[in-house]
Amino acid sequence: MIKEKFTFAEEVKPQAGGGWYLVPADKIVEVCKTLRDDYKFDCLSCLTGIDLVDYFEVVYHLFSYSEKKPLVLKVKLEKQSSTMPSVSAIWPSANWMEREVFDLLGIKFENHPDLRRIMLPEDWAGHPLQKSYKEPEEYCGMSTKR
Amino acid sequence: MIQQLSLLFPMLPMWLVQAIWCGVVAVLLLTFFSLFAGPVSWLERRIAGRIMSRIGPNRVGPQGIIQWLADGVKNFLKEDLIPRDADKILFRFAPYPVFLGVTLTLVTLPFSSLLIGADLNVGLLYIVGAWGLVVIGLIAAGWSSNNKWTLLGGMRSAAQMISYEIPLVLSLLVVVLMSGSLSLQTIISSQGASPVEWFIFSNPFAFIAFVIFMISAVAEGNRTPFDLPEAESELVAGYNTEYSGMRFLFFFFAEWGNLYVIGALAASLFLGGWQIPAGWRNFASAQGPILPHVFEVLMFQLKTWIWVLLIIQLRWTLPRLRVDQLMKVSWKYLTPFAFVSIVGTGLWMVVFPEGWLFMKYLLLFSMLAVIGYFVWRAIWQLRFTKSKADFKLIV
Amino acid sequence: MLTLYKQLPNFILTTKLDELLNWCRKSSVWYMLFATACCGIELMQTGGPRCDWDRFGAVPRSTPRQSDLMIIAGTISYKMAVCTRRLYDQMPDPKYVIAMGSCANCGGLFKHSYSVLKGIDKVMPVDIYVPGCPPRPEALTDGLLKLQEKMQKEKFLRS
Amino acid sequence: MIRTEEMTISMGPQHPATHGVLRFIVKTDGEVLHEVKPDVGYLHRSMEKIAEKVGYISFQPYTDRIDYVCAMTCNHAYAMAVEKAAGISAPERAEYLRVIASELNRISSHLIMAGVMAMDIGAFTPFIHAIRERETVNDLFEMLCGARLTYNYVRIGGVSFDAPANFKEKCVEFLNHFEPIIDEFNRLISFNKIYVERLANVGVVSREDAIAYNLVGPNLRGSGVRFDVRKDIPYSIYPKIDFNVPVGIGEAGKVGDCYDRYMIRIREMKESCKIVRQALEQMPEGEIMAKVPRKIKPPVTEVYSRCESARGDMGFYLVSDGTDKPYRLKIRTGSFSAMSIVEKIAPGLMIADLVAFISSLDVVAPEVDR
Repeated sequence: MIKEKFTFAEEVKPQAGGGWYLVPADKIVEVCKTLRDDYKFDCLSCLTGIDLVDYFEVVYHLFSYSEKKPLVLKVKLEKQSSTMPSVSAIWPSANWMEREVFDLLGIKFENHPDLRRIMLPEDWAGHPLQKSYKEPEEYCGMSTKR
Repeated sequence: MIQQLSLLFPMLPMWLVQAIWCGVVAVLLLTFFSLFAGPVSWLERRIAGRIMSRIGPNRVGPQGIIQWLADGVKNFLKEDLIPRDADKILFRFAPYPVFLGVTLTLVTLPFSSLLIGADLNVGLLYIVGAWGLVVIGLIAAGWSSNNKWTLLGGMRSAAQMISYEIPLVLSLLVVVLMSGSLSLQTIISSQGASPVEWFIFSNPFAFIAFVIFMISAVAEGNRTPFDLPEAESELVAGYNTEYSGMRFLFFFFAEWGNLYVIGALAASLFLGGWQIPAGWRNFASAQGPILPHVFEVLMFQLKTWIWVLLIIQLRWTLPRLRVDQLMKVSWKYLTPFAFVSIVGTGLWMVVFPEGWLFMKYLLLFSMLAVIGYFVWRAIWQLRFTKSKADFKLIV
Repeated sequence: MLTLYKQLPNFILTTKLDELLNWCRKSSVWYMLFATACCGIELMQTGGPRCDWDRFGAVPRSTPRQSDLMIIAGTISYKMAVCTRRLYDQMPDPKYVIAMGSCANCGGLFKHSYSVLKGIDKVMPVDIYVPGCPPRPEALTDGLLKLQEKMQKEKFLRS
Repeated sequence: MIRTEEMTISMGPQHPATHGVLRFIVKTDGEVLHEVKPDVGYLHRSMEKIAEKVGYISFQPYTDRIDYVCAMTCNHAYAMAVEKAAGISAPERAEYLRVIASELNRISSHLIMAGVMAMDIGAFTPFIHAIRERETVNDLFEMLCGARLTYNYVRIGGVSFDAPANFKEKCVEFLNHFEPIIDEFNRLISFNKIYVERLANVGVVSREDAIAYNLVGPNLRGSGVRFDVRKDIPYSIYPKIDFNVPVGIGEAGKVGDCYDRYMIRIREMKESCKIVRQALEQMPEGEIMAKVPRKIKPPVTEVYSRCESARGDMGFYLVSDGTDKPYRLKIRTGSFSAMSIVEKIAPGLMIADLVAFISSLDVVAPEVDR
């Protein structure tokens, strides 16, 4: 169904596991809004990012409570810009999840109401879930080695 | 008493004798007070332990009975900490009004027909006034600590104690109405030894007044259904969050001292105080002059301790009210009912100047029925818990 | 009498008094209601019916001002370590620390983690280490008894 | 002229009512809250990065620590995710043991919740009673796997130990003992007038909010949504077992208030007893561990597996790149989203209500931060 509606969405079906739709970053808000309003995907159960060395992937796990059906969306994101629109206006639950992705992976979300670090202290350097992350020697005078 | 003393020491001036006498009484009362507050804190922990199927302190002394002593000494040895940003003078001052407010009430508590610090003719008024000092200390503690939790605790205690003072005083007025006096000894002497002669059973409105008195007294003492000022899960420790060591101990003392004051007031105002049956009195008087007083003291303690234990049990059973509910209870229920009971008692005294024996017995038996149900239920629950809760898994 | 007193070694009096005071202190260890992670549940169980720390006179206090003992129950992240040190500073002397569980001892399982402090002794002095992940309530109780032994041996007056 | 001023209070990280190390930056006018900003991350232990470092099998013990109050279901959820990715299927007896362990742990977790809830409302005794019952559940777990809190019992491909010989009798004995205890607990606190008044109509989460904020598990059902992963996306042996899913009906106030969320947990304990009884009855003999290679290397794939933990739908999103270490493991937990709704619901409540609201959401700090 999503295939007919959004011609730009690319359906990916790997050999094992479920498939997903690849959506361009600038279209994600539009797609999500339609999915929520017309296809009853009323819940964003998981939003996360993956650092694939060359690029980021942002993964949306949607769920429809009325039809009890999941749907996976993915967005490819270039490392240079690493900025994409936020869906927190569509699902409020995205607010914290996007903050977490920003905190741990460094992906910036535009139009996010409150994009701050959530897990790590404000003065933390770097985004630890990036594959290139190196642990600092000390934090606030506390050595990180044992 | 003072006259006799000045006869004993004729060389001393009158004012010095009076001062010495006051000092002796004060020391006696304070000793009694601390000897009550300490062990009762141990007792409370043991009772709490029993209620929670734990044991409670039992390592310090036989069955842990001097636990309170260790607690006291330890707190005495702790660093006396005053937060940097606190209002230092007020911070140091705050525990004393709390302590004083509770101890001053002891002066007019009649332990027997003779044992009383001072039988003031405005005794009841004095007690209410002295008790009011507590709230000053609590607000001062809350304000001076310069901590938002303590501030909230202090404000809560102010709101709570001032609003509960009203139903408390109104319910006391019922007693004043019936006895025609503010002096505690007169109030007790106008009651009798047998339960039907107590004020609590004299008419239904007095009974209501007693219930109101108990509820608002528990609220005045900051005990659990109303322990909002120090609500542990909400305000960390409320007004005493920043207090440590000895200063904290003063609050600690006052809390348990309050318990005794509540019990003693309930016993003397509504339950006949130290009155003992005439038969006992005759028997005791035949043995000597001391024994009647011993009996009286024991009777008074018995009545007091029943309420102390009841309040302890309440604390470990009930959850806490919210602030608005607390205010609602006071202003919407207790205060109007207290007025009703005053008017009702007045009318009752006009209609039945000699009292109505049937109603007295009816109230007595309904009270006994409530107590009986309580005991039965407690026993039932104990049996249930024994059969079901003593579950042992041998692994 | 005075000569007899002078003949006595001059530390006897303070030693006896020390013992008494130490006995009082050790019999009333109030610990702070503070738990960070998994060990917190075992700490609750320790206060529960089976172990019942109340027997030893140890009761939880929710404010650091009134507590003598801080039990670091669980993992301390760097973000938390700053607050933990502050809590420690808020406690009045004499104060003690029990590091409960591997995380508080040395980082434990989370030695691979980028955000976990590898041992609470990096930010505050620790008196008793209780190993385990998490330690059983019995082990923690043993820790308390060891702490009491330590308190009893201290020279409180002469320090 | 009386002028009131907003007061900013930092509630936590060490506060008796914040269940570990949550922190709320609270703006209040007296007792009434104007704004509540949860500040989490005080227990961020970087589980997801650790998973990338230690590999599939070694990560199993860490799953205990994600949600230590209900560790079995975390074990189970992770094992399910890896099994799904690697194409392993656990033997039937192992599945039964997993379900028994999970449900017993659900009981102990809900006991903690109910007890802590009562403690936050001001009654200390029910908490200790709950702890007492939890000890007996812990004894059962000790029989099963030797641990009391962090079990590491459910492994990839099965369970680590078979049930001892007298486990079934002990378990039934426990259930016979425990079911009346729930009633006793209810008599003690659940139907207490003050308790009901404190919880009813407080922190009402509407059905729409609950879904939009992605509340899961008992919190979602408290708002009247009949959704349980065990029923609606069945896994393990749950399809073979008959049980009910309690849903909030607003018995004391509005649907979705704190009391509803509390009572759902009480009812779920009874349902869990039912499930354990049935599972014990049906449990077959046989193997407890499938053939699992020493180094699990799932093919290049990604799975998202969901499991009903005590705090609701627990999701493991696993991306594998064909090596023995996960490329990315995202742990989606119920408490994380439950915390995010505090900001929405809390304004207008009182401080005492906030405490009740947080504990009714049953938030466990490490599950928020991971």
